[in-house]
Amino acid sequence: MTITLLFISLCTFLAGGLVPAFLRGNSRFSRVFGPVANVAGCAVGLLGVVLSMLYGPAESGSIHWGAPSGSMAVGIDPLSALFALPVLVISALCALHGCGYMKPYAAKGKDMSRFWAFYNFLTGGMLLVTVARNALLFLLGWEVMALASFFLVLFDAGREPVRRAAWIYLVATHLGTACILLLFSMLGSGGSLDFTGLSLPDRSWAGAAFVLALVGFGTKAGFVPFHVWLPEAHPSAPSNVSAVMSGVMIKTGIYGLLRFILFMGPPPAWWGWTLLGVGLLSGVAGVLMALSQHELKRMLAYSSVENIGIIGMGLGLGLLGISYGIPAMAFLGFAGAFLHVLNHSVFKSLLFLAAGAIQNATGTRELDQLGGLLKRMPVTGAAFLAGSVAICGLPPLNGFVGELTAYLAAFTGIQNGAGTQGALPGIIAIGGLALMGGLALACFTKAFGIAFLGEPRSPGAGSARESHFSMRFPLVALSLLCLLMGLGGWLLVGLVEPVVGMLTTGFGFPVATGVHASHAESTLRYASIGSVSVIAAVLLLLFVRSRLLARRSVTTAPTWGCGYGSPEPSMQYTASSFADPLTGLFGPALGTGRNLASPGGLFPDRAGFSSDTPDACTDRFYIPLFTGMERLFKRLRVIQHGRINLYVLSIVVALAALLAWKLG
Amino acid sequence: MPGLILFLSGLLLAPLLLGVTVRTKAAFAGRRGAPLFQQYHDLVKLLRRGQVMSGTTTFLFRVAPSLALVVTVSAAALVAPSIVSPGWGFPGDFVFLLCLLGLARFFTVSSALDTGSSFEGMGASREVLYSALSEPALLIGFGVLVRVSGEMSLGGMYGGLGSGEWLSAGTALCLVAVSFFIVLLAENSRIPFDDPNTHLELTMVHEVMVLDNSGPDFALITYGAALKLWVFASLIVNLFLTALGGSSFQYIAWFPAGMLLVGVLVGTVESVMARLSLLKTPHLLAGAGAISVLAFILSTRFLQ
Amino acid sequence: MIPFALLLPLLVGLPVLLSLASLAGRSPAAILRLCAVGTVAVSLLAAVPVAVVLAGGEPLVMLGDWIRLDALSALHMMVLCIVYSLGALHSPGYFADEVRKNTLDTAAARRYGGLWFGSLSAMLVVLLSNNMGVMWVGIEATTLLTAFLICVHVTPGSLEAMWKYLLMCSVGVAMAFTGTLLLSASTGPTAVHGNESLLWTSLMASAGGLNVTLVKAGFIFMVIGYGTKAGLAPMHNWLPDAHSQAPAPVSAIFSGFLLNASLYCILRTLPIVEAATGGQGWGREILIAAGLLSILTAAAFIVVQRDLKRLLAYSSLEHMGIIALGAGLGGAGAFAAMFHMLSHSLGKSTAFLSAGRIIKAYGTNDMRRLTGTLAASPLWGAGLLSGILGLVGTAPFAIFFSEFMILRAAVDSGEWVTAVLFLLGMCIVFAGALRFLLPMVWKPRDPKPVFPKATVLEHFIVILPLSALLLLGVLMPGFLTKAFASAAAVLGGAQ
Amino acid sequence: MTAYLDIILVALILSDFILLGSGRLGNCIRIAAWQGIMVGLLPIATADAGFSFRIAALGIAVVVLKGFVFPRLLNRAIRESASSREVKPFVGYTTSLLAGVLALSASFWLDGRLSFPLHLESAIVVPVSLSMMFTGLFLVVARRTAVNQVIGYLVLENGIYALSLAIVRDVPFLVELGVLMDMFVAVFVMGIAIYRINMEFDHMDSNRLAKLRG
Repeated sequence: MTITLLFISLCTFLAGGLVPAFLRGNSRFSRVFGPVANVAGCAVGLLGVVLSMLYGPAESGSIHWGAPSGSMAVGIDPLSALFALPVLVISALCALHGCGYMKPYAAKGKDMSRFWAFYNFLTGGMLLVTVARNALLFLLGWEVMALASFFLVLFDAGREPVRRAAWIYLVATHLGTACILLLFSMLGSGGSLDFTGLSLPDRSWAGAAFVLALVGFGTKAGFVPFHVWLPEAHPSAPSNVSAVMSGVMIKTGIYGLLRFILFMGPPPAWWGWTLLGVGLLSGVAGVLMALSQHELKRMLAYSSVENIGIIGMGLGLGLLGISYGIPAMAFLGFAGAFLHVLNHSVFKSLLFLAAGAIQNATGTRELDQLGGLLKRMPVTGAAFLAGSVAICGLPPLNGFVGELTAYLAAFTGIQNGAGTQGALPGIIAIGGLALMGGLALACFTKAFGIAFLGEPRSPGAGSARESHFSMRFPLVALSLLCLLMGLGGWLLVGLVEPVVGMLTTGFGFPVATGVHASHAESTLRYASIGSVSVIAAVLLLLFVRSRLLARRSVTTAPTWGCGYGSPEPSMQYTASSFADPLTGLFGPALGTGRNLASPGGLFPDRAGFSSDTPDACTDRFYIPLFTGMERLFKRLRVIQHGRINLYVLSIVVALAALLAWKLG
Repeated sequence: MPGLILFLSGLLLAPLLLGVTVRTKAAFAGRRGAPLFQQYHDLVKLLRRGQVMSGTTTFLFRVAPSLALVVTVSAAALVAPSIVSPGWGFPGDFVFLLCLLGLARFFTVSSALDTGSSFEGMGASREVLYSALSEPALLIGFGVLVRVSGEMSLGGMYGGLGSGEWLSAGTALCLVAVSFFIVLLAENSRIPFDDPNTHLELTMVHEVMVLDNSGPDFALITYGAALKLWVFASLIVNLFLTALGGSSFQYIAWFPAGMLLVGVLVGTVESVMARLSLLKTPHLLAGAGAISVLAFILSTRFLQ
Repeated sequence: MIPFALLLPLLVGLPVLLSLASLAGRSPAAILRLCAVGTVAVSLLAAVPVAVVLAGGEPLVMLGDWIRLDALSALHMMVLCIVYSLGALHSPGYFADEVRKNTLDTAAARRYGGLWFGSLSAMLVVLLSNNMGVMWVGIEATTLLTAFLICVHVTPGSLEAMWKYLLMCSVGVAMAFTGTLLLSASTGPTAVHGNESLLWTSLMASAGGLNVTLVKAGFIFMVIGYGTKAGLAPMHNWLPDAHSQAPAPVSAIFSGFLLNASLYCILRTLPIVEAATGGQGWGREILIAAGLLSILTAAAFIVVQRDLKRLLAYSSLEHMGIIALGAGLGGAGAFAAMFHMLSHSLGKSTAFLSAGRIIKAYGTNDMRRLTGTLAASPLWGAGLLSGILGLVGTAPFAIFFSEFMILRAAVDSGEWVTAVLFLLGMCIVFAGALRFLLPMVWKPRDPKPVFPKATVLEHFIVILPLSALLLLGVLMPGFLTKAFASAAAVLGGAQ
Repeated sequence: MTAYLDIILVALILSDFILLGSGRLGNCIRIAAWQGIMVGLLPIATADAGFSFRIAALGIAVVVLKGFVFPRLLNRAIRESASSREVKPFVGYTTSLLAGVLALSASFWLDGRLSFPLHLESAIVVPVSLSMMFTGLFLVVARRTAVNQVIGYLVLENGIYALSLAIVRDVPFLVELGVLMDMFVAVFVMGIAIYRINMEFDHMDSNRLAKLRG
């Protein structure tokens, strides 16, 4: 039943992709059919996923498929279900958002059939990735997902930065795929590519296989230093696509990593350390880069890098828990990572959708052009506020749940670890998480404060209007989801518990998940009680305050300008100036370019400050690498010099060399 | 029950602690200083007034003071009883506590940005800078306590520490206390991080964020700030009280003395130090983090 | 049992007749139409024996072992027919404006038609002959017959390219003949009849008793010789010149099959060499090395390439390398090589044909100036885009899967360095080719160049091969799996 | 018959040297023609087992083709050329000769290594044919003029032909014919190509045909 539902869902996405593909550019039919097919496919798939969560895993077994070594084997187990769940929910909501969000594009005569075709392929590809039980089928889903998202990024292909972003994205994803191909070749050297037959023929390959998996899947997930495509691709794509890409697509990298390291046997400690380190690096670098960006979607993209880092740290703690034999740390680490996977998909897509709404309403995503939007777009503003609070890991919203669990894992390591074994990773994780938390707070108070509060900094922001219902609905739904998942955090533990059980068993270190889950649940329940009481108390206090003020004079005046008589919106703090102390502190690592126009003279007129932070990884590593390679290849062009005599000579030399090599 | 007493006394006496600090500073300066209960007068005065709101602001500006106060009260509720009731709290409650404080900070900062004032924006910017650096110091410090006590709730942590732990890991615990104290100074806008009595907006941190608040809202903020200092102080005092290893009553008896000491200490620091330049303050906070890490390393050495 | 084998001589004869008919054609348009219809007719005729062999697995033999069609050659013949049909169907449209402007006069069209069918016939001879000598004659004939196809339009560039092609390939193929002689000599004085010593079947049968040194030397000469014509590095220098100067249909057959035909000769010889040297992979090693060198050379040149047709030519070099590599790895790699050959020919001919139209409309080969093709011509732009995406190994196009299989074969045989270098090459090619592709397809351009309205047939000859390329990846039909497997078995030494 | 054989072989080597040292195109074509005739006579000179029609026919075909048809084709190709009839070598004549000597010694060395199963009773037939091949290749590589490269190609083919006589018992008639026909077409096509190049560029310097690169 479950499997049938999954197949129906996949076929719906296929149909939803193929039918618009054969329609004329901007037909009304495809504009309706595309999202309807997507939502329908998601609904059916969701039913399947829920069924599997209720009644246990299901496998289709190997169904013949023409491709060599391929089979149509699909199945759903807790791990698949956990990742398929956000894929379906978020895709459906973002499809709804797209109905309204894409209207300006459609009005400009953009090819909406193409958009919906690729959107459906993207969702279908992601679902296929999570449920495939054959490596070739997995690859098919993986590549369909990559290609569909590539075309979606390219949706506005007339613009040069978009094309550049799409190129970077496709190349990055292809490099990742190359590693995955090699990995699959190793895992499948037994002959079969069905998951049941995957294994490493030799234990000594495990290390290489792990590294390949980390690089291959980490590229998709966006671990530093493979993250460079995220800040390019996410801002370039339409916002609902960025929401899907950032909210759920990058998680397929995490899924792939876990799914395939399960085939590599018990994890040595260095795997956990590596993941922890990569996670820490991604987290800190990601949030710092996010902090120093002033373009909303670019900032959100970097923040995804940070969150993937948190997930990576959770997984690292989990793996170290297994390697060092600390069951509680293993459980809590994995659980924290998985909870964060679920939660991040909700709040990050929420934020991207809100960013899309902002762009539609104001025509810009530059924070320094925005301001005062909360009054003009109250629903979007409230949703963005919810998303920001959630992403900073603050109660009572859902970001807190995963981070708290990850903290618990780290503190458990400190508490129980024998000697320094568990303590060292624990304290590293704690320090990292704390730093990230503080920086994330800085980052999102900046985003929310500069964009939504104060006075508009540009005419576009001043004339913004609240967006269409189809865009508001997903925002409200996702905000509510943030709140519910935050307050009902302990219920989510039940959702990830079987996944952790499956993982730990798979790694040959079965953990009594029930016990640890109940501990985590109790903490989260207390936290929820605390959150609810805080909310109640705040409401009460606000009530008291309003009663108190009811009889007093409450007057409205301009903001106090410290004595300056005629303040203007342009005098407000900007994103650049807000972030400057922190970016200054981490300046050498970030390479922030500061552009300061100091006021001068007796009657200074114009002064300004702005900063711009390019990606250090791109600028200092990838660009030199690629230009270096290009220079080398340009030099190689000399062998195609055009002189036939020497061409013939090269034949002779090749002959002589071959004779010398093989006969000499 | 003793816990409740501690909590309620905290709510009542928090403004007094500020009074102690102010008197200490006055003593150093050779002045008589404001009365110990000046804060209470101020609060009552503010609560009686009406309000002036900036036209730029939104609901955030109205919600933030209440929220910040509620969060601080909950923090007090978590921290205050921990020294006397080892069963108080839940595993990871201190993380929850810090997250709650983060929530309050989010709203305070947002409400500062809500006014659109560049001065308040500046204050907000500094606030997040300090918090980002103080949080690791604080959490790693808690890590040491977890490590040494073997417990993961505030009540359990303080309950799990005794003279034995002080003997074996006293150095580490002292270092934690130092680190906490630095964080206390930063989080509560004391010198050398911030000068609460300055009159130049450009040099303020916390005060500049609430330039536009007035009346009851400002009362809530002022009271909240006092309570926050109380909470942080009690974290430190509780830590040292565990060395006594006595009964709850002993703790309750010694607690006021401890708080007084902290108040005087803060006042002393404020009197003997100048406000650090804004560029240098992050280094001090990073130093606090380093001290925490050092404490942790020591704790792992002591408790193999 | 229907004697399908009787069709085989007919297959060689029919194009010869068509060639003569073309030489007598009245008008350029008529000749080009004859090209299209005739090539399709030959293909349909060829389809019968091909289907019989690929379905039944038994080789067809004719004229006392002189003519033989086994799975390997049948598969190649299938590709040959597809590529030639695509090119021929494309010709009327491609040359339409030249016919109108009379830049392609009747004489030139006659030459074109005659050489087109002549080369088709020669390639069929290569595939059908069981005699390695005749095979060589066929290859040399294709060189000479196709040389003038390059300069249908006489320009300095096309003449230069033609001269390089002619001289390099002649010298190279002369080496191949030396190799054939050495192979023949390796049978030693025992051979009763000279003919035997050149028959592939008898060489295979007596492989164990051959003079190993001579077999080795012969194979080396053949790899260098035929490799020159197949465009393997470092003997590939003529390839980008010829491909870039020839008219698009000719480039398509050059890349789509001319190279394969020559590589086929090497693949033909491989099982003999392997059997003679004891199956230790002595010969396969050479193919692996040549393949890798070709892939990496192509990769380096693709990155810095600015000329669209040269880019496609280097991509052919890369793919010849991949096929050689796959065949060199043997086993699953040989299967993948066969799969790859079909996929590459489908993708490359479509890409060349689309590129040809685009280049014609824009009047330049420079990719920096060929922008916004998709908006200018949805059909040819999409053809170019999908063709190149397919060629650089984007899933779910078939080439992705065949490359994956080759990679698996490399890993399975423990060739780690090979696997990594291969992957590296693939990645460089991918990044390099896409760099120019995106602006070429999407960068807006004003004013849009004018394309003649594409006919229904043209839609078909773009969409059909691309769909096939796509479907081969996702749904390989059973008969093709079997065909690839039996062709790979021939490579592995089955008779 | 071995005596005749050896005389022809030595003559072939000499013709190689003359080609390497010759400076005028017309000369080269003439020498190549003589070499072709000698090569054509080789099978007749060695046919001691039985003088068959087949051998005669082949021999005559080769002599006619290489000795008369090819030179005519090449001469026609250069007749229109206004450019110099000089060979214009990259490598000077003396060095070329030296290279020829080196090629010859290398051939003897290779022959020693490779132990060909011989069908001809001559100790020098394989080295001579190999050295002819090398010389041919050398001419292609070291000469500028297109015609000279064709001559080099012809010498290479001559060498291969001699080698085939030496090591293969009997190449099937059909294959022989095919090879000859290919040779004919090749030279014919090259001739046309040279003619066209001459028309288009006003020179036949293939070294200057280097516009297509990269």
